[in-house]
Amino acid sequence: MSLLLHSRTLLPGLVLTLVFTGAALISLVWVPYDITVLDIASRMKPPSWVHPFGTDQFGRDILSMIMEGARTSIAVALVAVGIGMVIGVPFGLAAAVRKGGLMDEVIMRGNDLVFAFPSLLIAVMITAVFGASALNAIIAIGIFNIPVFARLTRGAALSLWSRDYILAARVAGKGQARISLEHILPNVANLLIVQGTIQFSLGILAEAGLSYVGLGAQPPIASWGRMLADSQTMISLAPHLALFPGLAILLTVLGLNLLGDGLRDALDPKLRRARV
Amino acid sequence: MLHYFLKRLISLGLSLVAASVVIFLALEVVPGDPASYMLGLNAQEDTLNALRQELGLNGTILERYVSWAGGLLTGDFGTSYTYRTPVAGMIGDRLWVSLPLALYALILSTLIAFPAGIWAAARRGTAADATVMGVTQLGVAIPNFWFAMLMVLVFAINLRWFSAGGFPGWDAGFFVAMKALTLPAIALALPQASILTRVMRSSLLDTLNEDFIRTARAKGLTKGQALWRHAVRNALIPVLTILGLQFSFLLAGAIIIENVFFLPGLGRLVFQSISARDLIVVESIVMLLVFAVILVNFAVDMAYAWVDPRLRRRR
Amino acid sequence: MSLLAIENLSLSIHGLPILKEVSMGVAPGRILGVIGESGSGKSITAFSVLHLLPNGTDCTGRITLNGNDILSLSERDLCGLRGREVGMVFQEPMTALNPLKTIGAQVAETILIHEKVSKSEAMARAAEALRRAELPQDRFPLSRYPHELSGGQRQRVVIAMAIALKPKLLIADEPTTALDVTTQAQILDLLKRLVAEDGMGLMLISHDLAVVADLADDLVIMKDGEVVESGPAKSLFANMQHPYSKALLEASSHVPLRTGEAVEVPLLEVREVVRDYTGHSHGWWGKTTHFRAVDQVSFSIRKGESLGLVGESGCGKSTLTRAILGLEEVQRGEILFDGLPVFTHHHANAAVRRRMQVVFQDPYGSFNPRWKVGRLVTEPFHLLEEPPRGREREKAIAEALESVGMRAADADKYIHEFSGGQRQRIAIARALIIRPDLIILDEAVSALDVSVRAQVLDLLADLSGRFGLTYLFISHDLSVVRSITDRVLVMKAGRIVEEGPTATVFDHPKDPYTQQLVAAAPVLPADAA
Amino acid sequence: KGDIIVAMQLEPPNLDPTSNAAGAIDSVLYSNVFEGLTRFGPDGSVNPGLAESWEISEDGKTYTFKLHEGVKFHDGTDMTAEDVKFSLDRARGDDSQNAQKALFAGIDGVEAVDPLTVKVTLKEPNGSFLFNMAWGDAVIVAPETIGDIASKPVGTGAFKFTNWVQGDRIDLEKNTDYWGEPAKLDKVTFKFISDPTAAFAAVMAEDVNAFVGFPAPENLPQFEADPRFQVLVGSTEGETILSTNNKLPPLDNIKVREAIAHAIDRQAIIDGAMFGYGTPIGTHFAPHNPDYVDLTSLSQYDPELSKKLLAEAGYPDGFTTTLKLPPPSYARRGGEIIASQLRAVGIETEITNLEWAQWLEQVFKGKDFGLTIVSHTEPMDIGIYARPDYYFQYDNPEFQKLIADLTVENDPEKRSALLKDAQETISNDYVNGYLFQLAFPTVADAKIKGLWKNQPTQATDLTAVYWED
Ligand SMILES: Nc1ncnc2c1ncn2[C@@H]1O[C@H](COP(=O)(O)OP(=O)(O)OP(=O)(O)O)[C@@H](O)[C@H]1O
Ligand SMILES: Nc1ncnc2c1ncn2[C@@H]1O[C@H](COP(=O)(O)OP(=O)(O)OP(=O)(O)O)[C@@H](O)[C@H]1O
Ligand SMILES: [Mg+2]
Ligand SMILES: [Mg+2]
Repeated sequence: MSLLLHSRTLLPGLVLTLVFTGAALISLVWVPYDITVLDIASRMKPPSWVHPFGTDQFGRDILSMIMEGARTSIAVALVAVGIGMVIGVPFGLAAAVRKGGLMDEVIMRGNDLVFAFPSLLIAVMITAVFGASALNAIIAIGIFNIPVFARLTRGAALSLWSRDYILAARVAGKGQARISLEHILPNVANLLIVQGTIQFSLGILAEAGLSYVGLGAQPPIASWGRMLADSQTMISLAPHLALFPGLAILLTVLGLNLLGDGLRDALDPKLRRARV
Repeated sequence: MLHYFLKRLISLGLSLVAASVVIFLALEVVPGDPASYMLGLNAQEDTLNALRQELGLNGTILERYVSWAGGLLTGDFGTSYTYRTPVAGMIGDRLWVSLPLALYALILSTLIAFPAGIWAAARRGTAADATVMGVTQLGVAIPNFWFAMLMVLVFAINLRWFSAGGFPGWDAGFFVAMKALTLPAIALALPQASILTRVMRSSLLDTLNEDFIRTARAKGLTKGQALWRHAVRNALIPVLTILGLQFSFLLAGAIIIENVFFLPGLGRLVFQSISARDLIVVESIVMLLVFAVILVNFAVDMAYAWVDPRLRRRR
Repeated sequence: MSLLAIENLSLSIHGLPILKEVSMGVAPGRILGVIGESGSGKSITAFSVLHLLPNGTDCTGRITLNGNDILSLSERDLCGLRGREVGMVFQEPMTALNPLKTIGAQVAETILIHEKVSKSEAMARAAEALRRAELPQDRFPLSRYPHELSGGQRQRVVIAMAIALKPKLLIADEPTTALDVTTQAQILDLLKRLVAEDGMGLMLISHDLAVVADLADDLVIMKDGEVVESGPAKSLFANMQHPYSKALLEASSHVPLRTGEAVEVPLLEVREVVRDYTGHSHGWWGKTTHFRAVDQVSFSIRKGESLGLVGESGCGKSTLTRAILGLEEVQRGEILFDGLPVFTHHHANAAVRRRMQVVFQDPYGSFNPRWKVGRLVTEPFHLLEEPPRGREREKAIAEALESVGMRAADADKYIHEFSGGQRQRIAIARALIIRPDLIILDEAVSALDVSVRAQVLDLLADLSGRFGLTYLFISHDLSVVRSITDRVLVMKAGRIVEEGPTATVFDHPKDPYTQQLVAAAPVLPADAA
Repeated sequence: KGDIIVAMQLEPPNLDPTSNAAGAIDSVLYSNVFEGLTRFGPDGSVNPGLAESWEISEDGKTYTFKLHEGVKFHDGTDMTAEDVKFSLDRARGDDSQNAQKALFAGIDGVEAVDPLTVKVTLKEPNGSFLFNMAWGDAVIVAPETIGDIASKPVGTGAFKFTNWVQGDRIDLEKNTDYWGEPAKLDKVTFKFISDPTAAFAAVMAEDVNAFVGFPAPENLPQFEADPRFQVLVGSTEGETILSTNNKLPPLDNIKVREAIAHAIDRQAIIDGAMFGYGTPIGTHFAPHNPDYVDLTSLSQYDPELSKKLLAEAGYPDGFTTTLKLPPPSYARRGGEIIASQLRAVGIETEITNLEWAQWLEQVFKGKDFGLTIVSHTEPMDIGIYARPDYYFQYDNPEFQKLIADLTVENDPEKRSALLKDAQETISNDYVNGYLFQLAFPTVADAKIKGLWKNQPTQATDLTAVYWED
């Protein structure tokens, strides 16, 4: 609890994040209206009591679409971050074992190579090969999370490897893999969580961008980015069509960023000491 | 220094070769036949074959890679399947939109971020700082294509200060062209400026905690003097890294923005080319962008050495 | 008339009281030593003089400098004062300089800030200040960057910066703690000379009694934000009144009582060991160069003996330690433990390894902050083929902790819940738990306050008696080595230059380097009571 | 005002109408820069072009074209019978890259009788030969300039090509030496704006004077309400159909196809996807054609009937199939609506959005699809139903005979009867779901006159366009 009070950004971040994950979870069991049923007659209705966010160009309830869209965004971003962590972290740990060694060199150059590719283009290429779908969006976003986590882990692990307690563990005869798991990993976990929330928010932006250009989740799965793309031409007719999904992206990303910042403040002992 | 330079140069070359192989192989597996795309629904098989022959699509993978990569080395990017003109020329034309756009956005974001970051850092913990931080949080979170849509709605359709998009070309005059690039540059620059502001601020705060700032203050420098004379340049190192990353991002990340503002840039060209399966154009552009990224990173490394004398000799 | 007078200075930060009724004064041409253990408020007192205090500070009392009341001056006037009237030298020479500016520019800046002179004139005066700080321009051009200088040379630059305008008062806050003894002695000499030449007042802050002892004219002893005792140095040393001062003095010259007898059986034999680092590839085509960190070192330790190893920073002590522990393979020579090689077929010999343990310098960095003490202490069990489990393990932990004066219940705490001294005890407990024959102590007490250091030394002496331990005691602090070892090795640039019984070597050093080292080591006045 | 900026959605990939299928090439160059022997009028009629007149031999196999006198290419050279012979021989040659090579397949030989007379012999009589010669793929080009045609087109039209800023615009200027009625405009700029939002913004901000083929029908009411603009909603040759894989079970069952036809509410699709713009069709034929038969009643919206038919076909609980959608918004939006309508009768569809290249590969060539939505914009293309290997794989020998008869029939009345027969056959077989005829909206400055309203072929004929004072 005191963690919450330590940071000005943690609480609002947590609230926003909970609202959207909550909406996503609720949408699993209930949404106000079935979004697979179209009602052309009552399309583009402005917000009202019946439809708090109004209806879209096919007469679907925008609130329900946003709730289901939250699920898509969160699922895509979360899995993509998972991919990045599961692959990137071991790479980073391995690279840090011997700075400048062959392993390190190969992993880091590989990272640089991935970084050198323009990410949206890779996503476009992946979807050109495999077709547009949520899964391919996940892969495309996930690939670019790998070097992020690999670098972060390596950087943090390198500084840990020079600590005396690592030397102590080596004196106790422990091998490099074991030390990486027992000593390094737990000590970079905080950093990973913080970076994880940030990559998560970037993932949501990326998913929206991909869906916006038509490369993300396909109908009838709802997606915020596609809602924006579909409503673009109607922005002057019915601005609420573009307003709500835009705000949903903005607020979710904002929430996650605030959460990440807050966590960083709360978990980083250096900063915490400075504040006391 | 020279040794460091050479070593970096060799690794740069290796990266490029690796990138070219990856790009070529990736596009090799992209399904879709450029010839049938060009000739449409009623095309006959013999016509298609004639076209494939002319496009050089009938060789083995290795032959095609060698001829493509060899061409790149001599500056010959091949001939576009659909446009039937040399790819180098097409890229050259588009570069004159994308590059100025990226630079414009980069300059804008730097011009916003440096003062804002320094200002916020100097007033750490005050309302001013909190405001700057809040705005940057929003700036990072806002999807730039949505922001672009809103800007078009307000500035082009309602206020009619700017045209909604398009690019008149540099022949139309420098200011006319710059005006056309302004809204897209702002849309691109906003999130970048926010990120940069945050990096600048936190880097500066780190530097302000350093001992040498205390030394400077003990000499009789005021807070402001210590900040400008000692902190800013030291804080620049992480900022440079981000700046380098951003440039490549801006160059490639303009794809969506170029579409929103229908600018004839590289991003839109590559998008069109992929859907037309004009693979040779796609390959060349991706290669060019990768080259640009690697080159920019190289330049950033060299800039470190310029900023930081500790790197001038060793490494 | 006093140059600086601090009267009843009380200070709190965010409501937390830091200084209580502190009074002291510095007269021109005299040196005031301020002593006290870590956290006693020495630095804060110094910062108050320049009014460079953290945000949220409240102070009452008076600080007058040359008759000006510092606490009531405006920030502008204070800026005019800093650097011109008062110069300051800080503890950390490595980070006190801006890495991106040349030393000339940084020294000249002091002048340019306060006087309207041309840049070239300022540079000329900067060169002069650097010359006085013993950095002549022909050997150290103004265009050097800080990273091109050694720690001691950087500290000279900081001093040059502080004295460039011949201030009336110089404050030196632990100016030598980060330096090795020989450099420390040179810096202290320099400060003394400058005071004599310029007639300025010097406030010299240190936690090391011996450092201040032969320099200071007056002395102030601080504890927990209060001045516990003050007066002229000579009389104070001769006649300490306050119990804390006495304890401090006692701890500084503490000699632990040692029992236990060495037997004539060699436990560890090091024969002609060479350790090369393949390193920085300089030059045009990047030929890899070799750096010889340990060069043809041979020695042996007998069972039950305590062997000291002294030498300046970077002379290869830690490298040698790592080789003995089997963490890094040596290029030439061999290391035998009880007749068995430490390395066989490029692999560390487990049977040998489990008979050696080590205690490191940094009590904060040598523990994984995420583990509980119980787990930390038992880490060396990994070396055993059948480590104890369950109850037996609990018992081993309790025994180890109790043997270093901790409680068994401490096993459930995290390491951040302990003080530095306690951590070092836990480190020793960790080393003891597998009952090794040899414990290597690499600067194991250097980071501790004198009083804590005395306790830990006592503990080590006691343990060696109880468990028949053999120590390899590495330190750059000669007084500590003298107090706890039987025999000593003096190392310089990877080579052993002198070896012999501790008392003989220190009292009658033969090698010129040893002589230099012994001469540089600060000592308490013989008549200190 | 003598200049105009006309926007359209797609940019031509190159400027050679004779070797690329892209309609955008014709949209810019047809009639403006290049002309053929015959040409389409705004109403779709076939009129004389470079050929002033022609004679058809008794057996219908020989056409003798009389060319206009004094026609010059833009490079100043004369257009002669040799050029016509060159153009037609090039299009039908072995190494031809003409996208509509079939148009020329029936030609047996071309002979330049004298500089102004060309004789074309056919292998068989062909009722649509003059129609074929009006296509953009059959324009007359000169052998001297053929090398650069893709980037520097040289034709005989009322406008000359001047400049192409790739990705942005193409400039034309008035051809002062034009052989016929000269153009009224001095300068024409075609701008390419693919994004519908950008299109809306560009028109609203008056960055362009006209947008032909405006891509966002939802915005048309706003333009209609704005006195600055005029909106022309014309017809096209584009039959938008729910193409069905007639060989893929269960779609090979005519009852299932009939069920699908009754499950679809055309009006909802026209409203939902096209915002009301579009004419319902019941067969593969343009409603504005005099031979059109209204067969929409065969596939009335009747979900109950649809369910019944499904049950009869053995799918009382429906089934699942794929729905592959190419990029245009009629397909993407229409697809979502159709998916929802099919779901209502129990048919689940897996939607996949494809790019054109993927669509060509998977659907058109690979025939790997259940359903797809596409607009067939080629004029008078009911003949595709006679090709059993065509992607929807309709194989009906009766229908194939009908088309064979039609090809050799020259008598207008008999042709008309055959066409009507053909329409009814495919409609009765429920080959595809017939949705609507694509509308062609043009938004223009209210003061512009002379624009084509309809789109009988892909063309933006500006030869008669002028600004009203
Ligand atoms: N910026 C600060 N904010 C809050 N408390 C501080 C700050 N700086 C120092 N203190 C506290 O003031 C007290 C005195 O600190 P000071 O730095 O003067 O000690 P010191 O005697 O110089 O110790 P050392 O020998 O370790 O340098 C300590 O308890 C410390 O925790
Ligand atoms: N991994 C390494 N690679 C290259 N050089 C090294 C490495 N480790 C140490 N050195 C160099 O070897 C020399 C001896 O280092 P070592 O750490 O043994 O010194 P030390 O006597 O323990 O010094 P200190 O008292 O500062 O701990 C130093 O010059 C150091 O720079
Ligand atoms: Mg201090
Ligand atoms: Mg060491």
